[in-house]
Amino acid sequence: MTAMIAPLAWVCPVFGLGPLGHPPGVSHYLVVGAILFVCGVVCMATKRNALGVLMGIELVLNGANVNFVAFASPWLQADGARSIGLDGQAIAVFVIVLAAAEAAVALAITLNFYNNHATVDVDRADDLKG
Amino acid sequence: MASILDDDPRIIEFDVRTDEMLVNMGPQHPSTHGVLRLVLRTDGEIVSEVEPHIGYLHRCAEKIGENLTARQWIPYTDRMDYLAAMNMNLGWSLAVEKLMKYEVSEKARHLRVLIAELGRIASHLVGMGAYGLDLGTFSPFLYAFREREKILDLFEEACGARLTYSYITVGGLTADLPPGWLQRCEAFLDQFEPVIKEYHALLTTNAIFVKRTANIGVMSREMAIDYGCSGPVLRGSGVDQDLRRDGEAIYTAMYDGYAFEVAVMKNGRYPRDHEYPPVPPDAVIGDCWHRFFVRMIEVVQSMDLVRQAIDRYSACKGTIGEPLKLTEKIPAGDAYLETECPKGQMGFYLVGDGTAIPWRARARSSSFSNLSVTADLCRGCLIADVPAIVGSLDIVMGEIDR
Amino acid sequence: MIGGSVAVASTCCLGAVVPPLAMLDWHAVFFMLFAAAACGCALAVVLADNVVRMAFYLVLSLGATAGLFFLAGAEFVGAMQLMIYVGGTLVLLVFGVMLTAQAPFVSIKTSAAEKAFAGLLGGALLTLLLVAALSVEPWRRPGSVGPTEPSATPLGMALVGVRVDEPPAHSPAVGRSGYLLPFEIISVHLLVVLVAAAYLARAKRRKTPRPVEMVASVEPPVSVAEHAAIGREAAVGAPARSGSVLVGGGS
Amino acid sequence: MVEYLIDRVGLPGWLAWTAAASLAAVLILNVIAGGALVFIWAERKIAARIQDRLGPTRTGGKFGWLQSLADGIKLLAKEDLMPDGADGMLFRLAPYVSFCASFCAFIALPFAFDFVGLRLNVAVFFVVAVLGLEVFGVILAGYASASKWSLFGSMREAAQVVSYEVPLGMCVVVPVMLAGSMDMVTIAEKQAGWFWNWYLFHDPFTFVIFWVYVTCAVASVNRAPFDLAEAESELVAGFHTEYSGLRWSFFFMAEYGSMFLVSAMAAVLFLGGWNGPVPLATLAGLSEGTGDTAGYLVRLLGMVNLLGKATLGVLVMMWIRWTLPRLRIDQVMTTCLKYCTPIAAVMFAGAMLWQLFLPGGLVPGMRRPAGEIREGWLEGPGGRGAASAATGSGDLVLAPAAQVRP
Repeated sequence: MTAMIAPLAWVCPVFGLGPLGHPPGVSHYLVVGAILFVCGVVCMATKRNALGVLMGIELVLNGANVNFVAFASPWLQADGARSIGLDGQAIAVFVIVLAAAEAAVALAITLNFYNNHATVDVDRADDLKG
Repeated sequence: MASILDDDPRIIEFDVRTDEMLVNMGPQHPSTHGVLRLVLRTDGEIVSEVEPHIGYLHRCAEKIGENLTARQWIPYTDRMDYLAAMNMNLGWSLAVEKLMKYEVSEKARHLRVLIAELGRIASHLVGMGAYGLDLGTFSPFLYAFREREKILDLFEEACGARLTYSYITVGGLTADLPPGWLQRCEAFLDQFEPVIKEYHALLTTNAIFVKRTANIGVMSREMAIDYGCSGPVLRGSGVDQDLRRDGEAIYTAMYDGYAFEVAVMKNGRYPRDHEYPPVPPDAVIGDCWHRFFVRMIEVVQSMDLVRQAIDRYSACKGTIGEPLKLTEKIPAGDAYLETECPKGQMGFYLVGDGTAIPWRARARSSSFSNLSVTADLCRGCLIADVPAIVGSLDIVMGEIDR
Repeated sequence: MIGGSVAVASTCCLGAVVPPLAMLDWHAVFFMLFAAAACGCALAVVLADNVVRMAFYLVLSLGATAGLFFLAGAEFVGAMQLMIYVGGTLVLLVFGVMLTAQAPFVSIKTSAAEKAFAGLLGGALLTLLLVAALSVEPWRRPGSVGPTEPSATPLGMALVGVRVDEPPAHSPAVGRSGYLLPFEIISVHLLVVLVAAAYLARAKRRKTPRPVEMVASVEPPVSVAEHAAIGREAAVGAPARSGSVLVGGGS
Repeated sequence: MVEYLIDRVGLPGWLAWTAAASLAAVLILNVIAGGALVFIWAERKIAARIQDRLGPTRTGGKFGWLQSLADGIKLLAKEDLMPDGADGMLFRLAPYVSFCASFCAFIALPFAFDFVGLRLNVAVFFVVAVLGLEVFGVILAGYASASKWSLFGSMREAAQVVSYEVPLGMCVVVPVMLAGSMDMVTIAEKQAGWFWNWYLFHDPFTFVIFWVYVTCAVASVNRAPFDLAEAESELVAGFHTEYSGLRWSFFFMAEYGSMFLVSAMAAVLFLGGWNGPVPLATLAGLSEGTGDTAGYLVRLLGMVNLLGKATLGVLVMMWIRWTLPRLRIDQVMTTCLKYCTPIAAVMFAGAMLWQLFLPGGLVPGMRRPAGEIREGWLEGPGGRGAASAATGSGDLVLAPAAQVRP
């Protein structure tokens, strides 16, 4: 249950300086990552514009990246805990590069779709429906 | 329109579907030389269709000409090609004189040549400088205006005005030159001659300038003739025509005894009367570069003509004579005369009915015909080429719309 | 970053009067700043309808995330995020937006029911993730290790196959540790994408006329003449071929 | 400086930090804002002189030196117009996006030894990356203006800047490779001594690539002959056609900021940074590394050096602008893809081979031998890393100068 109350103390400035008084830890980054991830998922689910869906994917990847970097950072860990070190940063780099490639391919698909259907509304991409 | 475009090999299609855009270039646009309006149909940067729209500067000059005496209309001709008003004055005066079969004195004739050629230099300086502006370089424009100012100073001394002179008039000129004018004019020519090298360095032979103008807006000889182009635009396409040599007798008589070569590429070479920079290998006859180059050559030739005119004028004894009265009656009949103005062949037509006021006064504008090629030249070019092509035609809206 | 420096400047003045500000942890302040920007803009991406605005919010969100990376000591990743993600990928995305930015598609509305359902789902997912993120004690409490000067060198060495951040005992032979293979794979992958992008953007000669009905479905074609007539009192016809025109069409 | 404030002045630590940080922030801000004012005035005077004019002569007494300020006041007082069809929010924000991007890059730019807002380990990469963000403001401005000319301008800028980032990146990598570090302070340090230590004269390849860099830099900051995004003879004013007043001046300041930035970067990467052509300080027996007054003065001299070089670069850009016509968009892309990129790639390979086989240069003894130890991680526990570990966390964002080096 403490896990549920902890965010309250974390965001609420009523408790003295609140979060501003001490340096952030991995959890803080994980929260940001989670919010970005969820925003991305919701974005993918609700947007009907193909490019909106693409932006959702970027957000999801970015949320994951925040987590990788947070786990990789030696500063954010509690004493004694071992960070994943370089692995996290390297994976983040790979994710960024792959996201660039993914965006290019997805854009190509979108533009082709637009050429063939004269729309970018993904709900109308139902040619293969049985 | 669609059928033309389909066959045009210059029109290419991209896999990405893009939509055409209609863009208004002008009438308030920095590079359309006044209030010209071009409607561009573009596909990205590629222009598929250009349509010029004119009429924004229409002032009913021709109708007014039917309510004024022939000499009273002179100031209205000033406002046609306001960059070369002297040549406009000359055109109308000669047309009226042709109808009246009037001949001006020898001294006035040489003074007219002197003034008209100075006016040609002044006009080409604007054309040259503004063309640099169209291509995105500002400094040559101001250099050109620096020199033009000196010509305007000379004109101001001669007639009191700097833009709309009404100096050349029916029956001669309104006044003779003030004392010392010829020396100042020669001083200007001596100063101006070496400066032309700078223009060649900044524009004519500049690598970027050549890249922007060579092989752009190529107009074939036939096309230039078909459209009725004239002046440097026609000669830039390799047509050997200059009314100062090929015109009607009353006009060519003015240039009797003057030595000049027509600035046109004949047998692959331009006249060799002066040092000119070589033609770049990229340039094709009839492209923007050649149109520009013809103007540059004409500036040098006009300087020669001015020098010759100064000699002849000072050799003449007597006075330039008096111009005709403002209310001089015009005989019945009609006359049409084209003269070689800086922008091209400017024609004036008048019908007299025995009174002092012409029954009809009309003008045939060279810029109008020159402008009409834009639609053909600009098809399939890039947006940046549109100012390059329109600028190389060197049009003046005052003359087109009148 | 600009926000950062301005914030420093303004809190400097405040700090003189309000003693508790002395206790501020700047790291935390900037973290909060960037975290708020990242999350707020991500939320705005979800809520915005206009696709260009979505792209703009996404830029801000990713830029703020790059700031977070800098704060975490991953400077190289942060700079890379700015360069590739924000500077490259998103420009590409904006290009896509503009290429397809027909008025009807700029904002495609989603039905309220879908939104509510997605929000519910997202809320559940968020709760799950937050519980997971905050339930591990060592994650919540940063250690006493101060920031060391970050360096991109170990990462660079790792990408070419040498691990310098680990004791030699853990790393196998040079070239077989690190990320040499993924690095090469991703290089080839990028090359393929580059070729594909060039293929996509290639120009070809027009062979078949464009299907008219598709163009029509997007935007009714407006002729030049029609367009020209708008806003003009007297439309002057374009000059036709005028071999020897005496009287101009403009008069 | 923080130590100075704590030890001599007796300020509490947090206040010392804040004061030092805000001082750095104010300095950087003023370099950009003041620099933009001076450069705008200089551009007007230079353009005027090139064109046989006088330029501003009256405002502020002699030479019209207050002209930019007067212009600024005029811009402040101007009516703020926005087209009807514009996307209000994006239209308002776009200039600030441009300006912020230009501003941000200055954080990592060293003005002299230790005079750097934030000594980043990846400074070169960071500056290039942030500079590329400026294009976003332009794209947004073009889109949000609801004007076709603006859209044309912004699309041109996007295509151009994104393309030129490729050769620019390659040019920038060469000094990075020679110095073995992306830290701009380190890169400049490695060029200390006489001017032949500058990377411009390191080998023929770097000499060539410097000129490629100049071309790409001019293109990436949209100056003539590559100023297609605002080509006034074609696109009216390009992406800022619809802007007026203060918002427009933000674009202007961003442009001048970027110009100064790429020039300063050229100075740091190729022209020895703050090291003058003649090592005056070293000859006089002074060292910039010491914390005393003499060392401080040497650094100030270095700053003058760097600012001078960067200003020279900006002036050259102005000279180019008022001389050359503008290229066409396809020619701009051709220059990038067919000339700059291959040349940069070949020169990069050449510089690499040179560094491999002739690290000492052609004349033995002239150049300091290239250091074997490139980075702190090999220096051992007594190295740089240990010393800076003791500092607080605040130096992450704006580390005052003295803090970074032991």
